[in-house]
Amino acid sequence: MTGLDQVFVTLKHWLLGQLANILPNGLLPVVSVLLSIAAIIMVFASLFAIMTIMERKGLGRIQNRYGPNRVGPFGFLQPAADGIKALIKEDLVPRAADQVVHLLAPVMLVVPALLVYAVLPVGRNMVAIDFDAGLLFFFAVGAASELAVFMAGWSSRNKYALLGAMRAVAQMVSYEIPLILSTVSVVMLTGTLSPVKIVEAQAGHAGWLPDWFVFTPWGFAGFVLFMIAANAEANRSPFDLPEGESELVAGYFTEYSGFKFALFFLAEYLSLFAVSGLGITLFLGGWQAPFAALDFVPSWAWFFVKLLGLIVLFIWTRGTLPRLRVDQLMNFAWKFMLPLALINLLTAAVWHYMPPGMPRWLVGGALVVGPYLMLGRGLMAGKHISKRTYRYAE
Amino acid sequence: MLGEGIIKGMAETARNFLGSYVSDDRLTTVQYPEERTPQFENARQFPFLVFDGSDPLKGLRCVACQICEKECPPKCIYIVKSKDKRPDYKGQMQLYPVTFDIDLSVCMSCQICVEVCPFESIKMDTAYELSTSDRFGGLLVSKPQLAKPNDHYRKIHPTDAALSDAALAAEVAKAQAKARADAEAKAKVAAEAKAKAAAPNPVAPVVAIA
Amino acid sequence: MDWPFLIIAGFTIAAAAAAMTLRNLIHCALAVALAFVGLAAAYLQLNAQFVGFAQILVYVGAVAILIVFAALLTRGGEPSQVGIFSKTWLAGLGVALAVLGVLAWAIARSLVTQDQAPPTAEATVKQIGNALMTEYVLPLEVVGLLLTAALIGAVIIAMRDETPNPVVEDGRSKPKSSAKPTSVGGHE
Amino acid sequence: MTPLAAYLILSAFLFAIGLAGALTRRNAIIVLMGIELMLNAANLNFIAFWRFSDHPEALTGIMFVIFSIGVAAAEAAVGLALIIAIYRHYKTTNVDEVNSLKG
Repeated sequence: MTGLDQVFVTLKHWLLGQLANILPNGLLPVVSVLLSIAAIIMVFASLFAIMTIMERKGLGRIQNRYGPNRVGPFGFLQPAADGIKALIKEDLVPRAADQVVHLLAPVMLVVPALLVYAVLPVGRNMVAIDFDAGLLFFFAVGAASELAVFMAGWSSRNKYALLGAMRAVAQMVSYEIPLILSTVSVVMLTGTLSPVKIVEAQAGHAGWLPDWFVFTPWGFAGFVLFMIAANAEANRSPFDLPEGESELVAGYFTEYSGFKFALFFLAEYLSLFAVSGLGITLFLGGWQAPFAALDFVPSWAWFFVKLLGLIVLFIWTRGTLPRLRVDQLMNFAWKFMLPLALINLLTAAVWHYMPPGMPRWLVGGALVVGPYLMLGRGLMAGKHISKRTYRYAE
Repeated sequence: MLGEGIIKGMAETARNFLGSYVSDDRLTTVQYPEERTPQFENARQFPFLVFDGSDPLKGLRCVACQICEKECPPKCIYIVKSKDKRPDYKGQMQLYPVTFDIDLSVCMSCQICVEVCPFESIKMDTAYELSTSDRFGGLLVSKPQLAKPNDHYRKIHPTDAALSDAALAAEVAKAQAKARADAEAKAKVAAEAKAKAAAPNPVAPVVAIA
Repeated sequence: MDWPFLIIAGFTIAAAAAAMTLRNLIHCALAVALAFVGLAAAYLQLNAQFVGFAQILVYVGAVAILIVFAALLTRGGEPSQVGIFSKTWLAGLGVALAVLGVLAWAIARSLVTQDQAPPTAEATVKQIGNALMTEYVLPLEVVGLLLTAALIGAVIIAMRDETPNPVVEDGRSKPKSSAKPTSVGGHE
Repeated sequence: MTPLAAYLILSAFLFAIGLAGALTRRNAIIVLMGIELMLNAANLNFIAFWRFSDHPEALTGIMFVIFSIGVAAAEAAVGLALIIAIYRHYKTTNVDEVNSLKG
């Protein structure tokens, strides 16, 4: 069990041991870091490829289409074809564009998207750097991508790009607050900012449920808020206003082509995986198995199973929900998500200080459901949602 | 309640997702290169030039009047008139196009050239696989490629072709009738001229003009 | 001095210098963001993890965004027609150089700088949190109050006046003192 | 190991650059950026002195910098709001032209 669980860790140690004979001693830490980086890039870049084909096929089926089915068996080599196409395409840069900033923007977007993986524990003992302030690192580096988005939009000298960038920045700034606030409750209860320690705090099984935070009232509310905010941070439908095809062509990366365009997609998906991974770490027990009986499955496998589950959820919501309007987006962030996230902090505190038992569940549940109903009523007020009628059709 | 609609929608898409694997009737798309949906009769893609008879270059109905060139909204037609004339289907002497080019990359399939053509000579084709590997020369379609026989037109647009043929036949008939009338009038004038030569009549020129 | 510090220092100073000399306002804002990143790297080198990450979160994630938004709202994205340096630039540069000279002289002369063997200092998040909640709880509350006041104040200052301002001859709009919203109050 | 003086010199340079920018540039936003740079130079001094002090467990330098970052964020927000208000009023952000006390 431990053999399979730690197979990658052992592999790395073995590799380092082999290299120690060849390389000078001073270079070993560098090589160790490089090995971790290579592993992260390879795994998540291939996950990007898998997700694109899954998303296209899944969306197709949701819309009663086949989806890509030509390249390779059942179309599963489509990402490779897309990648080759992006690589050999002509790279066009608008003449009026700010050449340097235009070139730097996609790089600046991909680098933070990859950097945040440094603190994600993808398995037992499998984290590149165990920062004491890992969560802060995650959000700090993630915040840097906003500037890259702005750079892309501004340097293109295109009205759609600039509008898309402004929308993206406004949206990311707004949704970062509920995103961070919903994680603060976890930080409060675990007393640490280190993702590794947060995962360790969720080990064990109380009754028939694992000790994951999602199985508490505040944890569940926090998880839902976190996932909605993550969806908005990743600019995915229904929060895809910054790149709404029907309004802004492609938003801030309208003027990008070829491989730079592919880099934007890569960065978008990488940050989606990263933020999903963080959601898993914070609320879904990280790499922990749900039941003690399932402990024989390696920890990294659990992490990726959960990650795939969340990816499916993202694809499903993308296939279901229509795009929001800008005012709806901002109202939702500031009038619904933010108060709920703040109340959720209170819920977490109450949960922490009440003794275990039924009353704790009742109070916690009431503190989650009550505000949800009240705020939801406020959000729905004045809107008469009924079956849509088409006056001029038929 | 807030969120109720989202759950309903998720259920609906899940039903679609699973249903598409169960029943093939749900899938509305076709596997294109192998399988094609039938085209409607009024489908239109790109214009072609109609010719009568067997020789595409001699039988072209086009008389290079350049109306289509002027009316084309994206200005994708380019015509060069001939210096000489040749008889058209009615036997009338007409110019003909030396060059007739249409830029495939510019044409927007609006069919205005067809609507304005007084000679039933430009029509819309239904072929839609028009891509080429040469993006400069290959997209400029010239006269030999554009010329297609009337039978082709009858095949792709039977109703329109019948109307067009009828109109042309009517015009030919009219032209023949006119020619006959002209011949008769000429004969009459000649006869009258003969008569006039015998006995001068001041009314005769008026009749001849009428 | 080791090479990571030299790289960080050179990068930070170059970015800061670029931020102060470039023509395009947006380029300046991006350069100043780079300078903030360089400073964060310097903090990390000094074992101050928490502060380094907070620096990136606040300065790159918020202040730089605020600056570029302000630049766009004031049409700063377009290149300026007049010179970028003020008329008294020579005096300003002189003052700055004088300050640099004094600081460098003071650093070179001071005894503190002889200290070559730093202890292994560490500030864990737990220590910082404990300190913030015990010893420094009053400053924390005050900063919280300050941030709230600044948030509200910034919104009120930047908010557009409801009444349209009459335009005077020189093309500048002139607000009527009576038409000013009373909510601005406090400075009267 | 880098001596303390190196950090202090770096900080002095940053301070001087920020000061030069604040004193010589015309654009109010760049003046504000210069001020931010000067604040950051001071923060670097705090961190450096904390790191090289005999009692790093006191955390005074770190605390000062944390509060300084918070105050600087507030300052930037209010300062940029002021610049936007001035721009609305004068249609310029050139500090040389904004020289009258009366609107």
